[in-house]
Amino acid sequence: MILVLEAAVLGVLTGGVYALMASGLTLIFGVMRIINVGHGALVVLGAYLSFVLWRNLNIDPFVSLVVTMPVMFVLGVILQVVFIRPLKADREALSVLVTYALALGIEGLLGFFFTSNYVQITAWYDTASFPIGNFRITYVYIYGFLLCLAILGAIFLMLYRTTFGGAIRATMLNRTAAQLVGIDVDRVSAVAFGIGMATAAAGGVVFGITNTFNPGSHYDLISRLLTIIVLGGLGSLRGAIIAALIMLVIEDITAVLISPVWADFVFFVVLVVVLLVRPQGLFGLRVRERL
Amino acid sequence: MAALLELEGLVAGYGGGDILLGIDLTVEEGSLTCIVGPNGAGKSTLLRVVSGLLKPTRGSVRFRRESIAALSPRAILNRGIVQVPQERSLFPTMTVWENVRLGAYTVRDRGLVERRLAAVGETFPIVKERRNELAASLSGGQQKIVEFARALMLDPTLLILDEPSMGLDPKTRTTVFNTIRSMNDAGHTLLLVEQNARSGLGIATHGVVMESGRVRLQGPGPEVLSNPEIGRLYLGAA
Amino acid sequence: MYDRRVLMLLGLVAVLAVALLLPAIAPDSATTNIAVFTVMYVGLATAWNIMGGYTGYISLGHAGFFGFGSYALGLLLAKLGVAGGYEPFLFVPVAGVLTAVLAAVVGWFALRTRAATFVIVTIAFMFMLQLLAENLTSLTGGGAGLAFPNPPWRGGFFNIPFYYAMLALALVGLAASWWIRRSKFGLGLLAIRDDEDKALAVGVPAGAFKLTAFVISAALVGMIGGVYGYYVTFIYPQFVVDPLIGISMVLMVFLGGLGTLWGPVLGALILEPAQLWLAYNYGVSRLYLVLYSAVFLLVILFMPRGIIPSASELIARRRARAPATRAGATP
Amino acid sequence: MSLLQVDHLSKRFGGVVAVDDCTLSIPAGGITGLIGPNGSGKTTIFNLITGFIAKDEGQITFKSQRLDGLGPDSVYERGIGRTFQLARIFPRLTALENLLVPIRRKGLRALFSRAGWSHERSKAMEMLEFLEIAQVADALGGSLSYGQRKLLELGAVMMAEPELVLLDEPAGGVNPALLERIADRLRTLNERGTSFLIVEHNMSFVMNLCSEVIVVHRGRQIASGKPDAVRSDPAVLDAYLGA
Amino acid sequence: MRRALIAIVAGAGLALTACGGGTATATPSPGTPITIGVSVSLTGDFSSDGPALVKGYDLWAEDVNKKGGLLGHPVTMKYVDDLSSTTQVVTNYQNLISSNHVALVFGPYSSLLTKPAATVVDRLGYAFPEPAGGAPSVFALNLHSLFFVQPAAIEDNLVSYTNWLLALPADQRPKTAAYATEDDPFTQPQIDKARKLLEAGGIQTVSYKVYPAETTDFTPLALKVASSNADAVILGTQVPDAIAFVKTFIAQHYNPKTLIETAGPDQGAQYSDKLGANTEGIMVPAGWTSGSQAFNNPTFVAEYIAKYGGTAADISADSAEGYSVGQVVEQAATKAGSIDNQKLIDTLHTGTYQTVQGPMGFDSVGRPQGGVGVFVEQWQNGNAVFVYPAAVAAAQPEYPKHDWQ
Repeated sequence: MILVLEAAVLGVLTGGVYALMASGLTLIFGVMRIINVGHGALVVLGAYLSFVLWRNLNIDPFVSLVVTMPVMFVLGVILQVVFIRPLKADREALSVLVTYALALGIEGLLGFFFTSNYVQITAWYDTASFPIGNFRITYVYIYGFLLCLAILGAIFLMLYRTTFGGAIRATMLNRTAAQLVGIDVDRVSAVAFGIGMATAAAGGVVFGITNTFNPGSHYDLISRLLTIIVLGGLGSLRGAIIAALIMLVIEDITAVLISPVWADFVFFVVLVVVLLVRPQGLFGLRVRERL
Repeated sequence: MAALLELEGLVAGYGGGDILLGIDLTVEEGSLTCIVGPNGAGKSTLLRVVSGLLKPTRGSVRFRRESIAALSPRAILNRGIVQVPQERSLFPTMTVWENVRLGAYTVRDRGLVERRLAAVGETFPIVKERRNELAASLSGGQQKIVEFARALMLDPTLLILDEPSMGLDPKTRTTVFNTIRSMNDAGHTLLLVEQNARSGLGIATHGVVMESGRVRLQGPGPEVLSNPEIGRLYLGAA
Repeated sequence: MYDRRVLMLLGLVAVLAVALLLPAIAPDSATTNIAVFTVMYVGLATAWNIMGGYTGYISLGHAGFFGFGSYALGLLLAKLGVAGGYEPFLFVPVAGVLTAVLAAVVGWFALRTRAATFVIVTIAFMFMLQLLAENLTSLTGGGAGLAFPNPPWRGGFFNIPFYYAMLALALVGLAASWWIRRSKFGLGLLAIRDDEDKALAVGVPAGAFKLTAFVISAALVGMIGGVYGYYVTFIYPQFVVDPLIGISMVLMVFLGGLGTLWGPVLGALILEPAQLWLAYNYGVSRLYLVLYSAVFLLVILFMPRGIIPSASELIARRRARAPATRAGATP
Repeated sequence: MSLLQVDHLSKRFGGVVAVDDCTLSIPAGGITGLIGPNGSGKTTIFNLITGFIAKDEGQITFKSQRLDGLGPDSVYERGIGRTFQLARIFPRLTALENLLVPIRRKGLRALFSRAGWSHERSKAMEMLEFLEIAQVADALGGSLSYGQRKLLELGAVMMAEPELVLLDEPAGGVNPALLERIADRLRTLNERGTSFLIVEHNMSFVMNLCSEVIVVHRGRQIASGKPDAVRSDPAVLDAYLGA
Repeated sequence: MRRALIAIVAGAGLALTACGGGTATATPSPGTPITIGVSVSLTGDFSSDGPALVKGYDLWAEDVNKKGGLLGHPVTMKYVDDLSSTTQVVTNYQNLISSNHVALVFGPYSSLLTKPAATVVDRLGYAFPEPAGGAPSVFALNLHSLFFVQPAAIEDNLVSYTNWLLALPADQRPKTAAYATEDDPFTQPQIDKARKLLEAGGIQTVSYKVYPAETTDFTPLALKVASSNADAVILGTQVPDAIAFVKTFIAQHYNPKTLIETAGPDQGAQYSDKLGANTEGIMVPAGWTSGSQAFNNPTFVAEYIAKYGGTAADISADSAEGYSVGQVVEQAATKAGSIDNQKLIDTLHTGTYQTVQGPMGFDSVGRPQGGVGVFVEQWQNGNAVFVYPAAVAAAQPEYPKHDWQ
């Protein structure tokens, strides 16, 4: 029983990181109606950027976000303008391929510069822990969770308290009407992609401290992130966050209760069951099925 | 009164045939011009041309003497021609206040935005009263009025309303048309496209009846409405 | 018009002859090996196109069916104690039938969704299959892999039966694709791709048609997966239910031309040898992935509809321009 | 005996009542007009009849059989075809192929029915010639003009020989010359045995073509009868010009 | 008519191929340079081991060339990446042999890839000395051309460790043991055998978990092990999970009396980089250690450091295993007086060969024979050293293990 509780706590803490990564992905979908299959690769890229700063300049990985998030934001804007914006016809299908190609390209470049050895970012807080009962929580999970809360909070503030945030939400809700009030939806899309990348960078740091990773780590990440955003309802930020927490808690509890081998499987089963009942996901708006 | 918008010999259509077959029309500054006509008469096509979404095949579109036929929708918006579309265009899960504020999205001057917000709040009490409610929770007529308020945030030179009465019950319709009227009284130039001829022409300073891509009747609103010809235009020649 | 048909037919016969005689022309096992994989992808891309290209429902999870077919055949052979040789090929259609049954269940569920959700649901199914292959250790051998009977053939001859098996499946796929494209069923699929609601309005039973296309497509992929497993002799969950296999067939179809008969063939003929060659020659420098992705981005950005539609459009435009100018010259 | 009988049909979208206890009767063998001001629920009635949206209440009977709960494809199979307000054709199929799509068979028979290259094809060519668009038989639907699309959509829906066809604004966005042709072809098709129910705003088109006109307003029938009678009904004019 | 034509054409094709088929390995004339082909995992799941293997192969090639080449043939190594994928590994060996016409081939990394690769190499008539495919299922292939160049089949890797544990005085001996292993043909057989032996020796199993090789978040698993509070922890790991488990144990302040991991701690700097001083006391089964005095090992270590830098502790066992493959082939070639693959195969099945991992011979399916076996290595003071059995031990085993720092 205690073990289940521990697993649940751990699930919430790691779920926070996935919530952050998934929020960027679902934001991109909401604004542009594209699935960014390259999101996992961008998380890994973010992890590598922090890894370099940590290894070569000895910068604390959390501090390095001051550099990596802006860099990734700019990169995101560039990627959007160069690769996503030109897609006109059939953008839903083509964007999957384009972002997949980007993922492969990033994987290749990372492999070229860093080889494909597994690396991990280390910091004093990745093994230091404090006790809760007879269970100990590592500081990195707490810090990571707090970081995710802070960034998610900032995103929500931006979305709900600033004019530009309003423009992003407006674009998500009704693209045509947004254009009507003079919102430059192309610009909004580019910025949204940038924000998605910045959150990927932040998620990448926590991922990089709590997991060993190599350039190929993105496949596993993206399959989870996609499951999370579909479960939450495509384009719903709230849904993505809640789904991430639910998924990771269920996964970790399954791991201790039944067996770790079935944990991932349960992850997908939950998705299938939810979709059977609610094809639009937990918080998705029902898309009109016909006409 | 000076001519604000002038259409001359306008011919336009999609792909195959032309829908507009030579339109001559002038919208005077300060007027409330109302275009009515049966569906398929070409009213929506006309609006698409004015807002820059459709390029005319022939003829000219001038706004304050400048030809705007070749301009992009954004450029036309920047010149002060703002449109409230036929379908609901509020952002449903944003508050009324957020919706209205977004109307001035392109305005950089914060003070100006605040002043306009205040003014719009005065003109449309509902915007203030229900400022923190989600747009989706408003009734159809209330949503229409919020859309007007949002459009006014840009202080448009010409405000185009596309079928504002669509889907509204008679009582709400009256409120909406009263609001339109008062906007005109407050000095806004309005171009109204309406299916409901009686409501539209009833308040219009200038009425226009279109049919099959042509202007069939025009004159002061109430006069056009009382023209016996209008029934025939709607229900077809005997 | 007649000339063109004859030319096309001759071209077809020539291509077929080269395909059939390839092992004689280039018998070394390096070449035949590449040929096995290339023809394998011709079949996979063609099969995927029957669903993805014709109906417009993009499945990124077909690798699941590939892997399932592979395991189905491997387990059949193991349970029945079939020895290596030509006999295992006889069980390939059984693997196909089993895959079809699975696809019917998966399809029934997945086809309740459209567009983006469908894409992700297919991915989820693929990973579920992969995890099942990993976790049902007593059946599949889990991560230790599943062994196929070792065929008795030696040397360069070894690849040849597999080449012809793959070729036969690719031809079956092409025949199915050709038949579907010309049948009322196929027209219904294309109609669904263009406008599903309109298709319903003219009586196309979209649900049944989509499911049928999905099942046909999956069954072909499953059979090819079976032969693949026999060819590499050892299969592991992560290598037969490999997202890369799933995405490769999609990329090939897009490169050649979505929804066309020959597009997938062309895409596979270009991409698979290129991929094997790039990986073989530039794999060590790891830049091959970058090259691969660059090729892709270029194709999608500059030829979003694929080679065959883009080329035929170009030809059609030329042809249209030629008589027009002639007509203009004589008033 | 009516071909299509709609009884007490209702449909609400959120709080808005689109169709309100509507009862209609469409006679066999005629061309019936369904008119009414914008937003009066005509298209919703079409969508309810053809199974695109589910009704809240009421029943729909076609040839004495209930159509309840049938999907659009099954409704078509029973013999009711429809067109859309903005002509919908399959843009990436050729005009000829567009005509070969419609199908009135179910199950395996639908799967294995060949697009009978000889018979059905020649039938499709005949249809194209009948509509005078045979010259674009091999052109992609997407490259056709709007008028050609309108004709093509009509031709396609006729291919499987439905008993009743619901036309949503056949004259919308069509130039006068073409309008004549459409009216003429509809008459011919009607003479050959197909009944039509037409939603249309072009009144002269409706009045000239229809044997009977039904007027709906706010989701229910307010008048019906011969075109002249309907035209002179003050309630109808009020509905149109607004109260 | 056309069908008949096609049949004839196809038949002719097959017949032609049958005549022309078969890749005879041509023996190069003396003194000409030869190429040895290897498929290694430079990308994908095994990409952390691939490069270490390459270092060992390269070092050997350099050595043999300094001595004038392999039987006088200057040696060039050709590496191709297999992306850690079975499709590519099958392609690679066929290409190496029939397209690049390499004279010899060496094995790739992991049992997983060795299996499909071995069948290809075998049917093309080449010898297949390989450093990293020692799972029982590899030998179940019954290939006469395969030679596993490690001191023992990997199934027995932990036997030395269990012997040591069971030899401890009864009052010190662990009472309970927790096991967790990747579902992989390399790791799981080792763990299962160890479990069987320890249970027979009276050590109670309190936790046994098999997890998918694809797992990336090992924390729940590690928590499970930690919560069992077992005295002995025996893990079937590769590098990433080997590190992750230890980190969680540190975080949980869980200090088992003994901890052994099947792979990871033997990977030198790749492992110690991540754990620093906390490597202290961790054990790993190893056939090789940098401090071993086996045949030529001191030279190997010295040359390695000269070429790649670092310290002896940084050298991965993979490199030593790669080097050993070269040594075995070199001796077999000398013995056979030829580098003809068939002759090498015949020769390798007889006699004993000296390697940096000690002496070894091969049975008819390539299982190593007569080797010194696999020992227990333990990190002590920043170096991995042999601690058991006493005959090879450079230090006393540290037991119970130090608490985490």
